[in-house]
Amino acid sequence: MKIERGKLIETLKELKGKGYKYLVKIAGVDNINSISVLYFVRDIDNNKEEVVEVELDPNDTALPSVEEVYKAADWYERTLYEMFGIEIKGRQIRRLLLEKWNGKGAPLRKNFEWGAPYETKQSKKAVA
Amino acid sequence: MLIKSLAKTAKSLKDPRFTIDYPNEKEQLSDNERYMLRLDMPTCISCGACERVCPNKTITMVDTPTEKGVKKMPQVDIERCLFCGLCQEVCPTKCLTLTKGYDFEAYDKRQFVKRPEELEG
Amino acid sequence: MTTKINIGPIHPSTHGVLRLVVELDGDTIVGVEPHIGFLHRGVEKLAENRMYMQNIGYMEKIDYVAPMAYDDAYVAAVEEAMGVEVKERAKYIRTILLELQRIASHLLWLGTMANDLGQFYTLFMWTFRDRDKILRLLQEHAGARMFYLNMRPGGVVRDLPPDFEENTLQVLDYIEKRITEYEHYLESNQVFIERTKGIGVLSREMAIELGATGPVLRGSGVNYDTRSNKPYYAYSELGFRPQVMFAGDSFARYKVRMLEMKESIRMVREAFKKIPEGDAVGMPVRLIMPQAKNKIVTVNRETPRGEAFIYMIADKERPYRLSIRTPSFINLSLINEIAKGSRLADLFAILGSLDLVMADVDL
Amino acid sequence: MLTFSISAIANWLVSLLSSASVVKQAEGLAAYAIGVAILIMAFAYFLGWLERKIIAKVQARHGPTVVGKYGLLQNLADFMKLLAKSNFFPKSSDKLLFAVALPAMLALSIFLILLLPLAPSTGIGNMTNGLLIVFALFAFMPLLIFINGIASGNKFGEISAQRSVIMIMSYEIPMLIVIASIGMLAHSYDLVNIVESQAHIWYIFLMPLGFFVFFVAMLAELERSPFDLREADSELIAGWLTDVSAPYYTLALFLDYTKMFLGSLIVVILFFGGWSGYGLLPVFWLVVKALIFAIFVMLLRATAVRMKLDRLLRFGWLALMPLALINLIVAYLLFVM
Repeated sequence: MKIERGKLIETLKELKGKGYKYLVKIAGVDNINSISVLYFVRDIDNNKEEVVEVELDPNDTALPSVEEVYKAADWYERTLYEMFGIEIKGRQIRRLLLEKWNGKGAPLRKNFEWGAPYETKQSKKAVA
Repeated sequence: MLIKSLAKTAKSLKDPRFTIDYPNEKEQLSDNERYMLRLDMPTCISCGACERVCPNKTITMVDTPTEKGVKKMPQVDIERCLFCGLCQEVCPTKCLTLTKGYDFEAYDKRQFVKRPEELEG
Repeated sequence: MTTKINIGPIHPSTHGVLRLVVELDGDTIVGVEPHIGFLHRGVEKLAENRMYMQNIGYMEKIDYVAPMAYDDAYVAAVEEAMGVEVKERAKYIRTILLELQRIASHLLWLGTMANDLGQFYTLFMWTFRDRDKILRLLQEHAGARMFYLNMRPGGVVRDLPPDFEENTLQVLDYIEKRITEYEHYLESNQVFIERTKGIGVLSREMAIELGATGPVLRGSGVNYDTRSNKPYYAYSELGFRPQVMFAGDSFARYKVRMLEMKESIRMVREAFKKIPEGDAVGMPVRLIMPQAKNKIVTVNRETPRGEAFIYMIADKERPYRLSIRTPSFINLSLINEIAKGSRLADLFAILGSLDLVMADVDL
Repeated sequence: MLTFSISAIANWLVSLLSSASVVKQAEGLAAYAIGVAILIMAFAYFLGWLERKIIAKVQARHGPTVVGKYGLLQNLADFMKLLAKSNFFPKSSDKLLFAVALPAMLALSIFLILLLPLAPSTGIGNMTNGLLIVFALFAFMPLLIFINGIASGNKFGEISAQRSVIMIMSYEIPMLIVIASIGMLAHSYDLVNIVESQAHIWYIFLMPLGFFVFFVAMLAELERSPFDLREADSELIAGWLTDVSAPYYTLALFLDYTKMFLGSLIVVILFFGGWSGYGLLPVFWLVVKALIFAIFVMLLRATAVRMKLDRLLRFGWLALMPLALINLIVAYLLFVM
């Protein structure tokens, strides 16, 4: 189901109350004109699944953190921030999870530019 | 108690070894094995299908002098090879195959770039 | 006063490149902060830039202990995008191979877990030996020891070799005997029981809340297994029963995996009885090209480490977006919650029982 | 205990120096020391090879095969390789202590082997309080580990050092009680007397409980599995040896097997009748018994799962301690009878 950004927490809380207690994955998709974030939730006891989709403007991608609803969202939100550049509001830890680089841009967006390979100290030495 | 496990350990002193003494013995391999590439130059039609299908850009077509003049033939950078066998599957004349030869080594990684002539035979 | 110690990225029992910053109060753990990403390859981005069949080789490398599981999951996603049905015999062949792969993966885990508990590589070597027998079987079929690439949309790359059934049943008899032996070997050791029972307890509620998967979830008493809840291939015909333990500690997770191995052995035997004759070979590589545009595909698969979930938006030549949920990633994220309050030595018992593969975490 | 043994050593030195034939005795002593040194070297090297082979066999592997016949020279090759590397002390380490602790441990263990009587009439072993002196010196070993761990300035070394001290608390006292009961049985603390009083029946049969306690304590002392908490490789990388660089690491490896030789010699002397046996040289029997014990310890290493620290402490005080006390009572009854 597609919902507005403002209703995200509300909807997820409602779903959790209905028994969808298990968060499977938060995935981001870059549709070029928009960025959608998908929340896959599951009702383990009744074996049902639900997808919650939020569509965002690529230039204004702030999202509220859903960690208060699903604790499992922690690392997924971090990767979301890292890979899609989506600002997650109300999060404590900001450290990048996967990539230890200081390049710019969000790697999984379609307009990501493949720059020169990240220079390490060693490669600089090898050049010199 | 620990004694039971210890007895099992002592018993296992009798078990046969499962590792092989590598350079002296070699493993028996089935015919499906995918290791070192081999090129049959006379049957290659220079179609370049292997180059296109290779996921790692391992294969590049290079000019190679043959009996019928200079032709484009696959050159393989073994260092980057996944041994996935896609090139073997798409090859229309089955001239590029993966063989059973699994032991190849070099002191310099440049030696892993195999010219078409080196891949033959 | 607390001290921070840095475990990894190079450490004997982190199974790869995991860095844990552990905050200690004396010998008690106050907090664990995992730092990951040392093995990050950007599989999702790579997949967007390669054609469908080229990706198979990359998907296998997500989890190098059970490569076939991801091979299968990805090919299943491609199948769905193309609208191809899996041949009846191929379904059984895939089930057999995947279960063999699961046994091989669990055997390796058993060895490394004993190793983490301070056993001097003995059980590790024994399970390695037994795993090798399975790898040889798979090698005979697929043509490689580790990266098989034997799945093709609609079936498998080639039918099983003629003496495969006989060999497999022989190996399974051997392994069943061995597993029982190892179980006695470990459980008759009082120290092993002390070091795993009641260590790293994850309650049922927390397991669901934190999104644990696979044996970790089932070790906490949640009866959820993709093979039974969303049956695929021949699992429903083989009468698969998910293995559940209720204690939620390291020992329960260990026991779940041991029981799973036995269940897998039973299923493979059953599958050989029911396997139909016919064609099992999938489509050739050059034809793999779904024509559908923007078709959304989701696939759930139970890999040895837990539930893998693939969300794919299919495009003409390449996946437009391939999002993969890897089980080790989410299982590692619970380490802080589980390890808090236990002793430093217990941290390794817990890490061992989570069965992490770092390539699977970093994707 | 310590002051007592120091005075005992002083007494011994005084008696040594005051005797008329000091020079002659010193000559004999030097010859003996060289002989024993060769024995230690040979045995430690052989044990190192044997452990690799035995554990390989248990694990269905080959073990070293390439260097020398049956890989006999593999350890020598490793030794040379390690020696060829440069030595290095970490910045945060206390360099002097760090440089001294490991050699001191090696020297101490070799000195302890020298103190043990390897045959009925070896000059240096004849001390009235030999047993007490040996164990007083032996108690330095974990302290030196502690010093090395702290001096390395590494957090893993520090944890290892802390563990070392807690471990001493758990097994040292029961071990000393067992030693007291041995002294009671033999009516002497002289090691030669202890061996000779076992001529009819070995002490392992007289006090199996005491042997169990002593065996556990010895395993802990030798850093052998399941009590290798100090060096726990899957937890603490190498514990107090984490920051030790290659040339020093050769010392550590050599120390490991020297200690193993020392430990098996002590166990054989105290519980298995020392050199008593039929025919052949007495040293031969001693070494064969020590070897059998060492092989048993190796098999144990291949089997056991490492114990936890808090568990070891409980085990020490709730299991070893009562057993040691029961053993003391049994020994007392035997002593009275």
